[in-house]
Amino acid sequence: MENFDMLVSILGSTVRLSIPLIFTALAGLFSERAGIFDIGLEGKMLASAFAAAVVAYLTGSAWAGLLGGIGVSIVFSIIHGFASITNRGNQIISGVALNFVAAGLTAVLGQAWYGQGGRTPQLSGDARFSPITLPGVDAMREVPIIGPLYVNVISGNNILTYLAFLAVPLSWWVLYRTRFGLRLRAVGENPGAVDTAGISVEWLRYRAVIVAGLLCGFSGTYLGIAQSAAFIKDMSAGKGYIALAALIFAKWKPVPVMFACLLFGFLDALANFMQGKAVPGIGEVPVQIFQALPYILTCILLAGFIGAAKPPKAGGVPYVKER
Amino acid sequence: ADLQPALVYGTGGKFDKSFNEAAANGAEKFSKETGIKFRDFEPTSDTQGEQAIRNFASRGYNPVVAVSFAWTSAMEKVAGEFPDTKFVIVDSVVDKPNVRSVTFKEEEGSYLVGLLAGMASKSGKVSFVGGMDIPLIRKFECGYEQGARAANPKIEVFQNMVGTTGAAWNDPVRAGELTKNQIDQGSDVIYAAAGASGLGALQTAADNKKFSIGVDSNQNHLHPGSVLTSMVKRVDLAVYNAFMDTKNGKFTGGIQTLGVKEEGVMPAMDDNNKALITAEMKAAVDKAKADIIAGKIKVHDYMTDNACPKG
Amino acid sequence: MSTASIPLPNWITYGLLPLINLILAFLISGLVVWIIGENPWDALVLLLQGALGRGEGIGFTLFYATNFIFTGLSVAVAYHAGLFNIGSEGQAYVGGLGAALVALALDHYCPWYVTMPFAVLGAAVFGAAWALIPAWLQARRGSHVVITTIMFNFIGSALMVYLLVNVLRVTGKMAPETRTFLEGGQLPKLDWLLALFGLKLGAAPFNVSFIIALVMCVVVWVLIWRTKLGYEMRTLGISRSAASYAGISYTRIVVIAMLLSGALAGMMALNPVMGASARLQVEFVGGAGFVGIAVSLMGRSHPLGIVLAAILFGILYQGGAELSFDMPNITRDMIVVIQGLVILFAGALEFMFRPALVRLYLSFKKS
Amino acid sequence: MVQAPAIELIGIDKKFGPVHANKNINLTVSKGSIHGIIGENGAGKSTLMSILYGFYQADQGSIKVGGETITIKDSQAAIAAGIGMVHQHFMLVENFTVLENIMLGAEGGALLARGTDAARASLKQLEKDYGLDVDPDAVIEELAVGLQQRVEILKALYRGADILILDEPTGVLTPAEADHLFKILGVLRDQGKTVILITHKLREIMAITDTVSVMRRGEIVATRKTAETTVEELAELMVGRRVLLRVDKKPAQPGEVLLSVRNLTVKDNRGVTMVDDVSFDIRAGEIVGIAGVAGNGQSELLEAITGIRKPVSGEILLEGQKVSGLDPAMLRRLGIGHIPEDRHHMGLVLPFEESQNAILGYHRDQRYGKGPFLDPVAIRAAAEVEIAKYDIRPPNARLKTANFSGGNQQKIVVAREIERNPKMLVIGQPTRGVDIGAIEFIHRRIVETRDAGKALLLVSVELDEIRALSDRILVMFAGRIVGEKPSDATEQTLGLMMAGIAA
Ligand SMILES: Nc1ncnc2c1ncn2[C@@H]1O[C@H](COP(=O)(O)OP(=O)(O)OP(=O)(O)O)[C@@H](O)[C@H]1O
Ligand SMILES: Nc1ncnc2c1ncn2[C@@H]1O[C@H](COP(=O)(O)OP(=O)(O)OP(=O)(O)O)[C@@H](O)[C@H]1O
Ligand SMILES: [Mg+2]
Ligand SMILES: [Mg+2]
Repeated sequence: MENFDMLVSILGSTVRLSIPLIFTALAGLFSERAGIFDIGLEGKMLASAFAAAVVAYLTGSAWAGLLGGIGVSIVFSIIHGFASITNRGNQIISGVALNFVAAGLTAVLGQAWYGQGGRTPQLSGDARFSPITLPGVDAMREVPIIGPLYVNVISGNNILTYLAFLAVPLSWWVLYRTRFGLRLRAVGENPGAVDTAGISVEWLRYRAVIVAGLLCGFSGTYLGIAQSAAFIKDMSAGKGYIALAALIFAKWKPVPVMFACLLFGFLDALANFMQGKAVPGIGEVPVQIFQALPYILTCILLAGFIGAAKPPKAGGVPYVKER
Repeated sequence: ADLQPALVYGTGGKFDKSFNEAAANGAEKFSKETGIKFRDFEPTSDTQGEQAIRNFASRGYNPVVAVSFAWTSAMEKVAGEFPDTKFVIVDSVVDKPNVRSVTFKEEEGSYLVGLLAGMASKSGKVSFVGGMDIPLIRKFECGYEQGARAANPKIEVFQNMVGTTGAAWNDPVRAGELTKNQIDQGSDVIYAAAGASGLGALQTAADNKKFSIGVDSNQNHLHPGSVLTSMVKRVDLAVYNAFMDTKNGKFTGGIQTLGVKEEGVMPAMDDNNKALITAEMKAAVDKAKADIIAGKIKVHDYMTDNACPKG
Repeated sequence: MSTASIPLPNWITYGLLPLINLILAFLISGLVVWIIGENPWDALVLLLQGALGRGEGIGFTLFYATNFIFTGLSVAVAYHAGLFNIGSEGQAYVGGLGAALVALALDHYCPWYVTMPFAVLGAAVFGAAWALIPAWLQARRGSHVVITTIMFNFIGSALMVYLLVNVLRVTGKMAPETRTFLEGGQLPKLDWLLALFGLKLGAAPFNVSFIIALVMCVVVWVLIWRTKLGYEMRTLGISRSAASYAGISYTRIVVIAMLLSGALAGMMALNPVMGASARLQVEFVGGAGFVGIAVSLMGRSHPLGIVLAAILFGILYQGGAELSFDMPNITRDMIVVIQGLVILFAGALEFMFRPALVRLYLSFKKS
Repeated sequence: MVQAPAIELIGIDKKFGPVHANKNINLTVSKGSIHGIIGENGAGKSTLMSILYGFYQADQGSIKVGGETITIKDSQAAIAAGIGMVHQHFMLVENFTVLENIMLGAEGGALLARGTDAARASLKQLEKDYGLDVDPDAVIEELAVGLQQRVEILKALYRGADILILDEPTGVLTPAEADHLFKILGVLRDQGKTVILITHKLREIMAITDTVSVMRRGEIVATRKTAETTVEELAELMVGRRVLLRVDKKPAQPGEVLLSVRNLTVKDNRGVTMVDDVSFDIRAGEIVGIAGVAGNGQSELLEAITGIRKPVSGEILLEGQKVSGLDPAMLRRLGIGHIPEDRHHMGLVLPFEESQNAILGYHRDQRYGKGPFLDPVAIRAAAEVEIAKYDIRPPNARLKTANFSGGNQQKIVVAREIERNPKMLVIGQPTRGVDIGAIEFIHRRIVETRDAGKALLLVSVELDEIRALSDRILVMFAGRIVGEKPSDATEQTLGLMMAGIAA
């Protein structure tokens, strides 16, 4: 039973660590399916974590914080759109630039406003999204197998966690069952087809990146005021890139995206868990190996040993009608 | 000449509720008492320290106090360039005549909070979350383990480190996740020596209704009822003394090591944790203190041999 | 009317347009400074004084610029072959290991000028090695080099920390760093160079690496514009199909370009490791690899432009440090903001003003 | 009352940067007619029609539809005005189904579910009315080009187009498929729809249109009733002077077999077999032409012979030596020159200066610099010789290649490949998008090369070009060589073979 408890603990950790990845990867999904590569997910996440923490601190309301996080993230999206859609700039360069702006600006403003080394003040109470206990937890506690899973993995998460898992089928539905989704998928494959169908390529792509901003707003908020109780300088710590890797791994499809993110979350949880413990047959593995593991694994995944990933055809290429 | 003291913080930021804030408090206290203003600087990256220290020295500030081991090599260099300026480094040793090196016997303070942890634990399992995996942090951990074992020889002690780069001081998410893991494994007292990351550990402990132990500054007020105590390291005292000694012309170079005896390290007791510390616990701590001072208890210093004796 | 294919004279394309973009980046940075309640003009003056006011400031400026020349060249060489190497940061970090190992091995026995060529080689080889796998993945497996180099930055950082903490650290010392190199492992300062201009270098660690950097600029220029390999790289960088038509092997060029890029990034380590701190420290690269992106974009991937852009960023770094000292509200992260804005305006938005300039230029020519 | 014309274009003017694509164009198309527009490559036909369809914006001029002036600011407006267009390059989403492509932009509501049934139903109806049947659930990339075009036409009709523009619809069709298309267009006209048909094939104009306008260098130079004009007159109008539709050449003097292709099979990037067990020989001193509709494996064949694409099986022998599997650089050294089908994507690096392009592929040659270095002076000197010999204008080796006109760009490529004196020259579409003067020049060079005893393989989608230049003609269909004919074979014979009907 000992082992089972450990598993439950790791799964609980997996869920918590996967949430920002899921939101972010879904954000990337909308953007990239529309043909706009978004390496700036990292920056958007960071900026929105900062905004969420600041707004939540000022208003004392986590929901206001969420709005703030989403708002700032969308502003970043629109800048990315302005560079890569309106001005047909290089999407990767634009994303890299915005990552720097986000990293620098959050630290500068955070330090200037709060003088805590770029941190924002500690939040508590309603300024944070706190864990929710689902009904029936007490009754379930004694049920074998399912009980601990329900109590420790499914229950006891904050509302954003549930929203993340809701966002997955919702994204699928939007993408495959709505007019917007049809057009969005089309514009990432052949913007000319969309244009000659009388639909504005630019506006469509703008809407896609705005949706990406919206979803990144959720992930940033999760980082800033749900998972932790304050914004900390550079707190996204490469999660945006991992989300991007998950997106590629999932071949730009919503449901596989969720599983890819859960996998990376699981790796991270496992790394935390295995720290300082001996691996049978190998002995104690340096923490650095576990820390580098998601990145190493991403490279192996990217190497296509698990089937080549085909990005949207028009991805990364600005739509230029007139030379 | 007018005294112009200067203070360079570690990278966690001035108001880190911990190490740097303690330094700032010491300087403020000096300022309030003497009316002498001081300048301070918060480097936000490792590369900045050297320039800040040199800048202060070259502009005639004296003494220049740098807290954090991160400025060791910077201090070595700059102190050589400005032999007439007095320097103080906290948490590290720089062997120069015009440098005072202040180190703490963190293992002793950690022993005492470990003792409290061992006594407070109901599960017989306690844990430690360290920031960056460096000998200094291992030193904390080692003392803690020894103390916990003194309270309960059968106790299990887990430990995790947030990371191995400077970013480890600033990653409360991972610290919180590690804490949660430890709680899931049964730990009910978590000692966090992890700079700003520690806030995540304390938060998680509070969210899960477990005890935590803060570090450097008195962090008992962060989550009253959950923070069992804090291993206070009197960085404030080090800074205050440095300023004061210079003012009074009593500045001396060399190494100062502050332990329990010098009241450099101690568990914080205040109103916030009054309810958590039983009389029995208080007595045990007092006794251990006396024994350490008397040399009856030897707390192992990890850094002497890079090893922590088990059991 | 579309204006994209209307040619503009070089002084506009390579002079005026980047200048406008730069000015815009600074204006917005000024706005940020103003938002946090400081006077942007005062900030600018402090920044320039700090960077160029004294010999020591200039020394620091050039010291930082040396880093950026290397990383800028690194990004540029890959860019000419159509590759966006975001991994200069990690390559420089691992390159530091190569330089340090050479210095640690030779400093007891050789004077610096004997150690130096080996250190250059060591840094280059280690940096190149760190670019090899991303290069191979791009060339043979089609995994995008942008993503893999980002991953390798993280992996490199884990590797270096492991080595510094567990292998190279001096026992009993707190900081994860190697022992201090003896004189034979240190690159001498260029105080005489500044003295020629009547300036005193002071404590600034401006050293011989600067000269190596300038030599590399010439080497890169020759490579790109005067060799067959460079021709092949440029061809591939512009048109993969034309390259395959011309019998230029994609794999070969991608791997070579990335190795060269990694080697240049690796050499950057000479400056801080052997020129300044005389030891290998954690995170000594400090973002210089990323600055290289901005430098290369600003400098239009041309060595001359890179030197100018590197000096600009050197001014920002040094001036920024002084600025944050005098205006503690403006932390050094401000530089990261400026850097991001420069990349945004000089890179992603490089042609935002082009249509307007074309119209202006045409109407000017008419009248 | 006189019926208002379907379309009236008044003073349309359009520049793409320095390129004046449409110059003050006036054009009237009457209702219920098929109106042809002919003109050479680059004359501005597509541009004009794209303006009418709202894809591009005119710099000047106005448009009347059904007698009313309207502004067409985007394709939405054009669609609303009843205009539909089938583009030269299909505007289809390749991984979508037929149905999804047809619905795109006309989904009938924010949710797809409702619109889908309606679309399915009206697709059935259109199928019945015009004989345009295609499986609505097929994925586009799995359909043959002819069917893809059908989807494009359905797309326009589904949106209720009364005026249908077809931009070079027959370029990708076999003659038989083209005839079928023309039948459909006839039905459309009979139902009162207006059709504008762009082509540069005179035969098609004569066969189907009611009126025809000729474009040259961005201008409409004439509009005629089809019944009142002749092929010769149109050709002359198109190029601005009398044209000689044939090339003067002596009979070939074939020598030894130089290149043998044996059972060659080649797949494209998607893994589809494009060249299927092909064998043939080419002798020194002859031009072998390969006729075929675009996309029947010619490109892959050329790429395999020149080493750009590795064949799956079979071999290629140069003077009896196996050369298949070697890379293009090696093959060049062995004497295989290559004028590629697409100069912009393969033959040239447009941002390079002219002299740099004049060495592309031969840049490792010691004469352009010793060892690993390049010698710009030597390179420029060599380029200037070619510029003079091929009359490349402007005669400036330092000019950016992008700034040369199409014809001169092609000359740069031709000069480079012929002047290296290869044993074997592989030529793809040598005169695509090139004006008539340059065509004649290039054709002459090709014949001269043959007469110098070289072996030449020529691929072109222009049947006239193949017939004029080749000494023997191989016809390719669906990846196979379906037969060989002498150069005097009629267009009809070849056309049937190209459709895979006769051998
Ligand atoms: N999007 C564009 N941007 C810039 N120039 C263009 C663009 N489209 C066409 N042109 C230029 O405009 C001119 C006319 O081109 P257009 O495509 O209209 O010719 P066309 O008559 O349709 O030729 P073809 O028979 O080859 O299809 C050419 O010089 C071409 O290079
Ligand atoms: N992509 C381009 N970029 C810049 N300039 C161009 C481009 N395309 C064409 N031009 C310029 O526009 C002019 C006209 O181009 P176009 O291809 O229509 O030539 P053309 O009149 O058909 O000449 P030719 O008879 O040689 O084919 C060229 O001389 C060239 O200077
Ligand atoms: Mg056309
Ligand atoms: Mg032309």
